[in-house]
Amino acid sequence: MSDFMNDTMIPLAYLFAGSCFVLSLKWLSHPTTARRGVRTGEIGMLVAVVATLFDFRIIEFQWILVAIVAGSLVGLPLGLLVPMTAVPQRTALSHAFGALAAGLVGTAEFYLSGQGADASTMIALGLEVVLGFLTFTGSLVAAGKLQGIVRDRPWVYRGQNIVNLSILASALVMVGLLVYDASLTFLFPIIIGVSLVFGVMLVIRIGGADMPTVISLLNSYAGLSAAMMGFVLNNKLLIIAGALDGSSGLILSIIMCKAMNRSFTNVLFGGFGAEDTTGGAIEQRPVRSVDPEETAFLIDAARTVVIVPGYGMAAAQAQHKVRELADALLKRGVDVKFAIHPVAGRMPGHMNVLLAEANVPYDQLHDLEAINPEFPQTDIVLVIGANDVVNPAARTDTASPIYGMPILDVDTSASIIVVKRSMRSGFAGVDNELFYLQKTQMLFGDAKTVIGGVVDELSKLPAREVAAA
Amino acid sequence: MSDFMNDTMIPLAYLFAGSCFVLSLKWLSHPTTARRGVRTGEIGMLVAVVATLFDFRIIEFQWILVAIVAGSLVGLPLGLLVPMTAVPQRTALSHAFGALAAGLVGTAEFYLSGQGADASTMIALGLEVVLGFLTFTGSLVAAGKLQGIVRDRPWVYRGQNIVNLSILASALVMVGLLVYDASLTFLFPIIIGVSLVFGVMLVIRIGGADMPTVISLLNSYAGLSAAMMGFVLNNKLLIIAGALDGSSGLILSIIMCKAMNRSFTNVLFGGFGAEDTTGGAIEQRPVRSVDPEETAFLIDAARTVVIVPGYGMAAAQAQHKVRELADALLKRGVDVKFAIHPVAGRMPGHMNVLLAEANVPYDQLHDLEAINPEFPQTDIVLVIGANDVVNPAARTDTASPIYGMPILDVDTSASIIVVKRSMRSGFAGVDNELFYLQKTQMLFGDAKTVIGGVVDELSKLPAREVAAA
Amino acid sequence: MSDALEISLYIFVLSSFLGYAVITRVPGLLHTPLMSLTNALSAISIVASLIFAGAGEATYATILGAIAVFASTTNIVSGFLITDRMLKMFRRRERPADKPTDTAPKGVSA
Amino acid sequence: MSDALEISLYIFVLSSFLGYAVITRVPGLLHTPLMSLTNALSAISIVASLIFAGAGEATYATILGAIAVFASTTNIVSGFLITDRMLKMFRRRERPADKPTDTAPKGVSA
Ligand SMILES: NC(=O)c1ccc[n+]([C@@H]2O[C@H](COP(=O)([O-])OP(=O)(O)OC[C@H]3O[C@@H](n4cnc5c(N)ncnc54)[C@H](OP(=O)(O)O)[C@@H]3O)[C@@H](O)[C@H]2O)c1
Ligand SMILES: NC(=O)c1ccc[n+]([C@@H]2O[C@H](COP(=O)([O-])OP(=O)(O)OC[C@H]3O[C@@H](n4cnc5c(N)ncnc54)[C@H](OP(=O)(O)O)[C@@H]3O)[C@@H](O)[C@H]2O)c1
Repeated sequence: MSDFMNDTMIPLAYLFAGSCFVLSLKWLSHPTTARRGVRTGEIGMLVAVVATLFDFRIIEFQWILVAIVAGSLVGLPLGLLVPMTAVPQRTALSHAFGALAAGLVGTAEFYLSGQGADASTMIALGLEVVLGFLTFTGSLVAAGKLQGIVRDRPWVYRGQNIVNLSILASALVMVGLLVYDASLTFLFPIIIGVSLVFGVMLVIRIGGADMPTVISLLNSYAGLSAAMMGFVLNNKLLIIAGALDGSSGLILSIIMCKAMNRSFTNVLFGGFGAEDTTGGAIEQRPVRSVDPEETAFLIDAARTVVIVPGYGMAAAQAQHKVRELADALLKRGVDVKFAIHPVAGRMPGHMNVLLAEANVPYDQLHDLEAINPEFPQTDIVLVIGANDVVNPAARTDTASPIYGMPILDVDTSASIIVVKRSMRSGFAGVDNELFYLQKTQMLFGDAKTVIGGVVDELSKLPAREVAAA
Repeated sequence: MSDFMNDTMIPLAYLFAGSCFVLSLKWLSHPTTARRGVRTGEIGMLVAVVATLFDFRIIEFQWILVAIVAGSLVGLPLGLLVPMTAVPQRTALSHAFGALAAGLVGTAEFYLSGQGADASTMIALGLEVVLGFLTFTGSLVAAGKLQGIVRDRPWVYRGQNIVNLSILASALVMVGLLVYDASLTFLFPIIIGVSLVFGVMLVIRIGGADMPTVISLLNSYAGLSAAMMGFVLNNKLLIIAGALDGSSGLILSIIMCKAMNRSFTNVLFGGFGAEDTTGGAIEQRPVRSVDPEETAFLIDAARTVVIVPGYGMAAAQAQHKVRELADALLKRGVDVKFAIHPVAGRMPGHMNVLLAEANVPYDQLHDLEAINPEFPQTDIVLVIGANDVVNPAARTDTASPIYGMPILDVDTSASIIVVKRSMRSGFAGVDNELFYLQKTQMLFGDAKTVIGGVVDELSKLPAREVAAA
Repeated sequence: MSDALEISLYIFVLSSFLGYAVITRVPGLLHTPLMSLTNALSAISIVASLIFAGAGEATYATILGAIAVFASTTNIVSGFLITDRMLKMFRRRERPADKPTDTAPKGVSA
Repeated sequence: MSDALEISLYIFVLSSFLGYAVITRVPGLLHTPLMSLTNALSAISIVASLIFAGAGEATYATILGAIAVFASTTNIVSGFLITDRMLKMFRRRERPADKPTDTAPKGVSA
């Protein structure tokens, strides 16, 4: 029986689980099937865990029980209470957990049966441990930066890259030595320590606004580390899940880099965004500014309005007010669309989640390719806390750090209203010509407050005879 | 050396080949990358074959050499000289070859080491052989029917399905017995024989027009059989390639069944299309008919013309004339589009290949979803040898055998000209109300001849001042 | 090359291709849920941790395993929960969407 | 379940998913080339036939193997050749295609 369980049932259960994971991600390809995807993933996970509990090697359950209960107790609040705006931190944190698990298992494996291991296994084990522990500390720092616990500005000094790279190199060299002679066990703790340090070093030097890219990268490390664990333990399910996770992280970071027109090396070693919190010096050039009341008049008179949300909307938690505004306008017969830039905000899909949370139907959200051709026919573009993603310099100014980054061509529309608190620059730390255009007006203030104001003003206006939306 | 070759190089070469195959199919997802896909597949194949030649088990090469030379001599003409219209036959033939190879290898394996085999291996072996040999004869019959060697009309008698199924069952039972007791070797030749017979029985009873579906199905069988070979020989590359091939065949047949609104069982056991060569009795109801000259006048006067090619164009080899017609019209300022129904012709993508052969750029070809909304704005639809795919009964007549099959809504256009030789029905053997509409005119004759006529008439017409295409 | 390694390589390569194929199909709209879902899924490493935590081979192994189980469980629970929470929020507009395809004439398809 | 079987199952399942993922992305335009390409690829079974044809274990095995090599070679050669022949024929129009996207105003993107 137990034999049959271990030789047949468990492998089949794992295969089933692996298939569930693939389907789970496949169904995430559309909002209407996405939740089924989650269910499927849960089922796969459940089956795999239950099957494992029948593994003959498991003889005592008390620690398992304790760990699972404790884990659930921590996981529940993390899953249910974390606000949408804190999702980036949570993601970073869970990478830390996942990577830690991989690192610890690797450690246990090394001391238990590291001596017998052949070269390839030892290499996999080494990679698992190094990736695991560096991702652990790295993700913690990233989470800290996003949460504002660790200071946001990158911590940079000359020759830093050399230092970091040599730290990493030393870790890999030691792994090499272990492959050569597994009895050099004293090296193992050092490898762990060095990896932990490197994780901190790697992330501490990166600007807060680059965290999303870093997180995705750490995501793929975590996945890779889990896959390596699979190599060490010959566990195919781990390899499958790890590879899926790894490729996901990699693809997301590539998408982000593309959308920011940056290279990995630039993100990791560029110390980019060193300026972003300092921001560009307050501009002295004149700008035309409006107040919520005027804004209400203007947009109420428009036929077509496109709203461009950015990081500022997230920072101000203004999404609900923005939704109210959109609804009010729709009711008044104005055709309202949202234009979502792939890297608007601080996380891929950031704006989509926030607006979805505020009950904006996702078919009102249009991506860059879809919306750019429409700006020329747009009467008013309302830019809410977005800056870099609407900066024409990306098209025109070859000198600009964001040159070549695909942007929303709001400057091709009839007129623009920009909501932000000051003339300060965005994450890229570059000035934005858009604000000085004749057809641009600035609506200064905290996004939530001013948009709220605009909504109130709108409600005061007399109902206009409704044009076809 | 030879060890290293066999333990490391060959597995790596196979893994490389497998990856090449995946990429090869991935790149087939767009015409611009498709040829790169072919190259990649070729590289993978080459690497795998060369690596295999280093396998230590291979000690004599003369037979290999003979076989490869002979194979190439047969393959070259099959690849270079076969006309596009004969592609379906060629495909069927190559399935036969592939399946034969699988069956023979399975046979050799059985007699060499069948005794030692465990249950699962024996099952895989059995499936490999049964699928291999039934696909072999089945594909040969299919090829014969498509080539017109074997008579096209399905060969049906009462209780046929019971007979066929029991033949298949008997084969599987014998496999079961072998799993139970491998020493019953005398069963093996019987299994082969029965499988060969079943292949014939299965396909002989299916109408010629259903062959494409059958071919795709046999395609997936061939793939499955190759995958089973991989199971037997623990060859992962075979499993990968087999699975890719199998899923491809399966998906294509599903697409075809969907597009024909038929079920597998209906295709395999329905004896559908029994009528098609007999065709519906010649209709006595009046139709309005035109000659090439009038047709030339009419389409020359039109602003927008949509050409709907069907099996008849393929049968008449009229694609080049059709291209000439389209070019002439484009030159004269008429906006010409092609509407391609997923199952127009006798093979998925049939029309696309023929028109591509005739140098029609593929961005002039529009599929069902894309073109249907445009028919209401179309002045003239020119239906060339198509019938079922434009039969409104599929939308309206719940009684019709093709009811529910998605069709090209040509009847929503301003006027229709149908090119065919008679009032005979198409593959589905159902009458077509379209031909009797007030706005429909019939242009009787062989597609190649009459379209040629229309082109000549067009050239005689005075140049019209060109409207914007 | 050991069989084990060979097999692992095959699984890894195939899964990576598969990952690429399915994940490139996830629209930007769902990239945040994607992150949290893959997160939860990769916590499958719990199946390895369980063995160490329950094998009772050596105290340190048990402890390390238990911590790993704890960490993975947190990810599983929170990951699935928050993903579902996000997805619950994505909804279509009630009134017919104004997508180009829908505004274009449809023909008289029954 | 023997290890060999387990591994084969994993490879098979993963490859099938992969097949589904890549093949559903092939447009109807290319379904005929798809058929002939998968044809050529599945002729990889030649690597098994080669062993039988060259191992010199038993005459019948050699003969069967050789025939199998012959059959597979035919498929490889003809399959790749005809696929490429077809694909060579697919070409875009020289003059700018009149796709909806192209006719739609593009904004002043540099
Ligand atoms: N989404 C991603 O995955 C991702 C990843 C990495 C990097 N990034 C980068 O992040 C940037 C995103 O561009 P973005 O345009 O969305 O944001 P942004 O360029 O960072 O600009 C945000 C603007 O919002 C304003 N703002 C901040 N708090 C506000 C508040 N409470 N109320 C109103 N306005 C407020 C700020 O101006 P004031 O200070 O004057 O108010 C700032 O100029 C891009 O450079 C992108 O490359 C994104
Ligand atoms: N494409 C696939 O993969 C596939 C697979 C399986 C089944 N099918 C079936 O095949 C059918 C395809 O529909 P279809 O509309 O393309 O073809 P169809 O319905 O079979 O009609 C073809 C028409 O072309 C005419 N024709 C034949 N030879 C001709 C010639 N030399 N010159 C002019 N006209 C000629 C015939 O009428 P006359 O005899 O009066 O000339 C016939 O009515 C569908 O029913 C589909 O379900 C397709």
